[in-house]
Amino acid sequence: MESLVPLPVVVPLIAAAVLAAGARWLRRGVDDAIALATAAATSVISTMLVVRSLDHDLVYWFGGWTPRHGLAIGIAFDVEPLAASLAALAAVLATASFVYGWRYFDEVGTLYHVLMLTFLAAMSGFVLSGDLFNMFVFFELMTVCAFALIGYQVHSTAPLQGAINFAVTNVIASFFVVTGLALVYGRTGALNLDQIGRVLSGEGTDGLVVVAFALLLGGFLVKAGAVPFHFWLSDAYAVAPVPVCVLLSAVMSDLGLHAIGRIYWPAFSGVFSGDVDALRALFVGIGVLTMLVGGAMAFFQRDLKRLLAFVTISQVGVFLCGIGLFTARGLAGTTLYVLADGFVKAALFLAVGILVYRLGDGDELRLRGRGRNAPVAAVVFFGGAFLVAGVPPFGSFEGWSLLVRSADDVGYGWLPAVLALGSVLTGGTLLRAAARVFLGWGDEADPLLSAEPPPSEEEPDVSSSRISPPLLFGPALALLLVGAALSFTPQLSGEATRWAQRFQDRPAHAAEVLAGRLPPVSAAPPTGTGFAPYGFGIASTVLAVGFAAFGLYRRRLPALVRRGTARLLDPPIAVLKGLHSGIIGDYVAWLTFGVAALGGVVALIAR
Amino acid sequence: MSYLPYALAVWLFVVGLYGVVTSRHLIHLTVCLMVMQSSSYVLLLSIGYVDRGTAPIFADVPKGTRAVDPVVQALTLTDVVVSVAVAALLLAVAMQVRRRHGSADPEQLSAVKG
Amino acid sequence: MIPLQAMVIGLVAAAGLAVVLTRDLVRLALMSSVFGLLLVVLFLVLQAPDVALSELVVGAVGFPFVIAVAIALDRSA
Amino acid sequence: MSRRSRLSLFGVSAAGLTALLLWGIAGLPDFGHYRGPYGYALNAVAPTERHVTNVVTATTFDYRGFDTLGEAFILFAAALGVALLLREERAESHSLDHGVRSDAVKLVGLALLPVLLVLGLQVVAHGFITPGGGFQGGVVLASAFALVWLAGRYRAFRRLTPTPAVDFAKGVGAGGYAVVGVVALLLGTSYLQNFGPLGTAGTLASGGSIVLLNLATALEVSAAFVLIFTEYVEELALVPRETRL
Repeated sequence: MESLVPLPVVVPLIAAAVLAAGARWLRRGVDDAIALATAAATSVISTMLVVRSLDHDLVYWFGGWTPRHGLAIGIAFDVEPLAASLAALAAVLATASFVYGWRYFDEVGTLYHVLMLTFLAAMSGFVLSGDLFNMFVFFELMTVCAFALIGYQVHSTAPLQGAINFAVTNVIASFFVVTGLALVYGRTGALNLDQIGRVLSGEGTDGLVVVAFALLLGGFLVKAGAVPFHFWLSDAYAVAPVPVCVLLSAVMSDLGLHAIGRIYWPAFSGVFSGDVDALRALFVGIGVLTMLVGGAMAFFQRDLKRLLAFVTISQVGVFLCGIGLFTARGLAGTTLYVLADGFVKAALFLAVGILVYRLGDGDELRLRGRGRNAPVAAVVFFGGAFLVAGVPPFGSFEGWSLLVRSADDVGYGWLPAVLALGSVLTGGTLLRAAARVFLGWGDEADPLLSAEPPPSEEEPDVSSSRISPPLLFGPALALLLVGAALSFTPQLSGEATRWAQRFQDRPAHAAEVLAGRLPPVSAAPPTGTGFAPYGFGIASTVLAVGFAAFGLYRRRLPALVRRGTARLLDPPIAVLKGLHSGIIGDYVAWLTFGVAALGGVVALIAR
Repeated sequence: MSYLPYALAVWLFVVGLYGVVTSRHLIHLTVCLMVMQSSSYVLLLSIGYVDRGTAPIFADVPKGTRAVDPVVQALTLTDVVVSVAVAALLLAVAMQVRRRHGSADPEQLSAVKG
Repeated sequence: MIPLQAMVIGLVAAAGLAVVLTRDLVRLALMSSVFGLLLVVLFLVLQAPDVALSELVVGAVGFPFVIAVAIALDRSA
Repeated sequence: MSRRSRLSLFGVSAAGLTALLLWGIAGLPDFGHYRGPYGYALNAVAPTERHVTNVVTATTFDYRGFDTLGEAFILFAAALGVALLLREERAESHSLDHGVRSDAVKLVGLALLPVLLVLGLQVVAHGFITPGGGFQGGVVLASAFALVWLAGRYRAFRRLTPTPAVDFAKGVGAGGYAVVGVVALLLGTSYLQNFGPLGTAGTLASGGSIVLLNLATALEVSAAFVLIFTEYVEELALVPRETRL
């Protein structure tokens, strides 16, 4: 039934409204149950959408306003498996957050549940929408919900600062998006992505197209957290409550990247068809830079949540490279990577949450050795760290294989080696933290790490006796297992590549959306990975272990080596840290710089 | 002359951005964001404007009257609501920061960095 | 374009700059409602009465109210 | 970054951005020469198809009604967010009874109250015929309540707008919008598809589902604004009286 399509948005919204309206009359715990049931139902619906869209897209016109003579006059949802699986990821992680956060937020009553459900609806809508302005509306709804959720701990300054930095940068990002869409509308008189693509593909690239694309790209890259738009991300994720971090880090960042694919293929791929090689260089360039900055900054963190935030940034860089290969395998591989990685990152955040809850702290150095009493958190943290390091054939391995093959296809054979370096940095840093916290290895102090954060104030509102262990540990373990096992789904990479091909075939896609002409069902392309992905995976895992050891025992290296490298590396490290100043004016200046630079480069490309 | 309204949108965008970057007070910063946001209203509405067109309201007008684009107006209405929502939230945070921290100067906030 | 439109555009541009350059909070509240009212006029000459009405109720009623409260709190803290 | 280096980074970038934006707008059609087709298509079909004379309203609540669902929930979430961010163990707030001291102002304020209420309802009700609608009317209604406080009647304001009732109205408004869409689903049509009788264009009974959606929006908007006003006003309770504006 097509009438499933609006439900991933509508069901959580109605539940949110009911909870808000009935807040006074609901018994405690009922709100938890309603929110949990809603998120679970949404997961089921979104998963059903994946299954139903396997062979052709589900195109749904709200209000029944189907296109007239090929002209879209209403808003459409365009459900294809890649998008629907991201919606399902969001819903499943929201479910896990609600389980974990059961009775966690008693102080604010239902407010937390209502905002989380609205946030979930916004993410589903953003990912499924096939209309540029409708995407903007859900973009804003995400921003508003996330803003309030990040600033949740109003009693201290850090969350307020994180919320401000998040809100201001993301609101400016939305101005970029709306200005870009206004330019597009002025040219094409259309808001439906496929309609835009039809008009634009018949024209050359001129100033308007270049600037509009740069603005849209810049706006979505802010949401994704690519360098130099990433500054807000570490500030916000470091201060948000753990269940919120799960949704932010494991889904929202990736949605920004998904949106770039969503606007590029239906709307812009025609007009830029001659410039793909140059655009590929641009995307891969930003991606590698983001990966390196994120990985390096993660290494300098001692606050585990902030560390994970930089891990998120580093991985966004990897994903940006994957999408930026502009191939079906690249897009499919990225999506599979995002899905597996989303579960793993969510599990890692929940593990940090367990530490904070059990030991009252989320600081790597202060926690040294104290994690011995938290075996579940240890299992999740070590497991997650190895998965991030890329141990084959688990977790993101299927996606990784597709990326390796895709890079080869377009003559970027060197790229997988560079991306594996990202896994070494992030996985190694996580292993370092895990070994220090849970095994007590390494030194007690490390001057290289950023200044000591104030004692964590994230205390659940209830006394510890009220949260039962299964609720605390269950979600983290389950997410880790799902994430690790995802790569064993049979035929996944071939199928995903087929979906990506379908999505990237602009004329056929436009005919499907605007005229209802179903494309023929194509066969899945051959997969077969060869040994290379295994080689990269094993190498990155081994090197990550080595990098962790370096992080732990760096100070036992010979003094001469240490002094030499310090003289070489200390200035750039100081500059890099100094750039993450926490001051919103700096961030906005970088935002301006980023969009101007993006526009300049795209202008050169499309000249 | 015929690009003047579009140029106004660019002007408001850049001026507002300047205000945000240099702002020393969160309330001022919020107002500057609203100036930036008004840039998008101006851009959208001027894109949909038609010379000698009437508003897209067809009460008591002869059939076939030329009217401006209703879509951009609907989009702008949504945009206005967004701006109110954002402003209300940002001002709420500004008040909290002032109370907790004693200053609403964003440059004085240094709880997260590095 | 008609001269009226050009004139209103000029006024909005000037008011926008003035708002950004105003650092004193009370004057800021005043300037921002002037800016809002000028936008209302601009929207009217752009044949967008619905948007003008929205901007009027938001820019002239809602927004100044919250700004005034925020400023009152700021001064007292 | 130092303030100076920030300004130089911004200066250079803003110059680039300005140049880009100017290059972008140069590609737009001349001002006053909107080419369509989207808007022209709606102008052509909406009055006959939807029996609504205000095409902006038809667009907002029908052709692009799904955007407005998102919009209603943006306001919904913002009001909740303000409540979340400003939550506080507040002091007894009786000192708030004197927002304004001048009797004349109070009198004018109270005299304006019914005017604003009627005006708000009027704006809400005629949205699909003339400019206005749920959003604009909703704000006017909310400001009518705020006027009660401005006129120095804090307690009356709070009695008129008890928080549970406002919360309820807010949920019902936003949820109602979503539920009207579901009714269409249950009738076997698309989400948010019209199911009411279209009526005669130019009268209050025209528009079908638009009437319901408009009412839901009005309820949502006025409740959200009253909630935001209330939260802000309660904040003032923490302020010593002599420093108030």
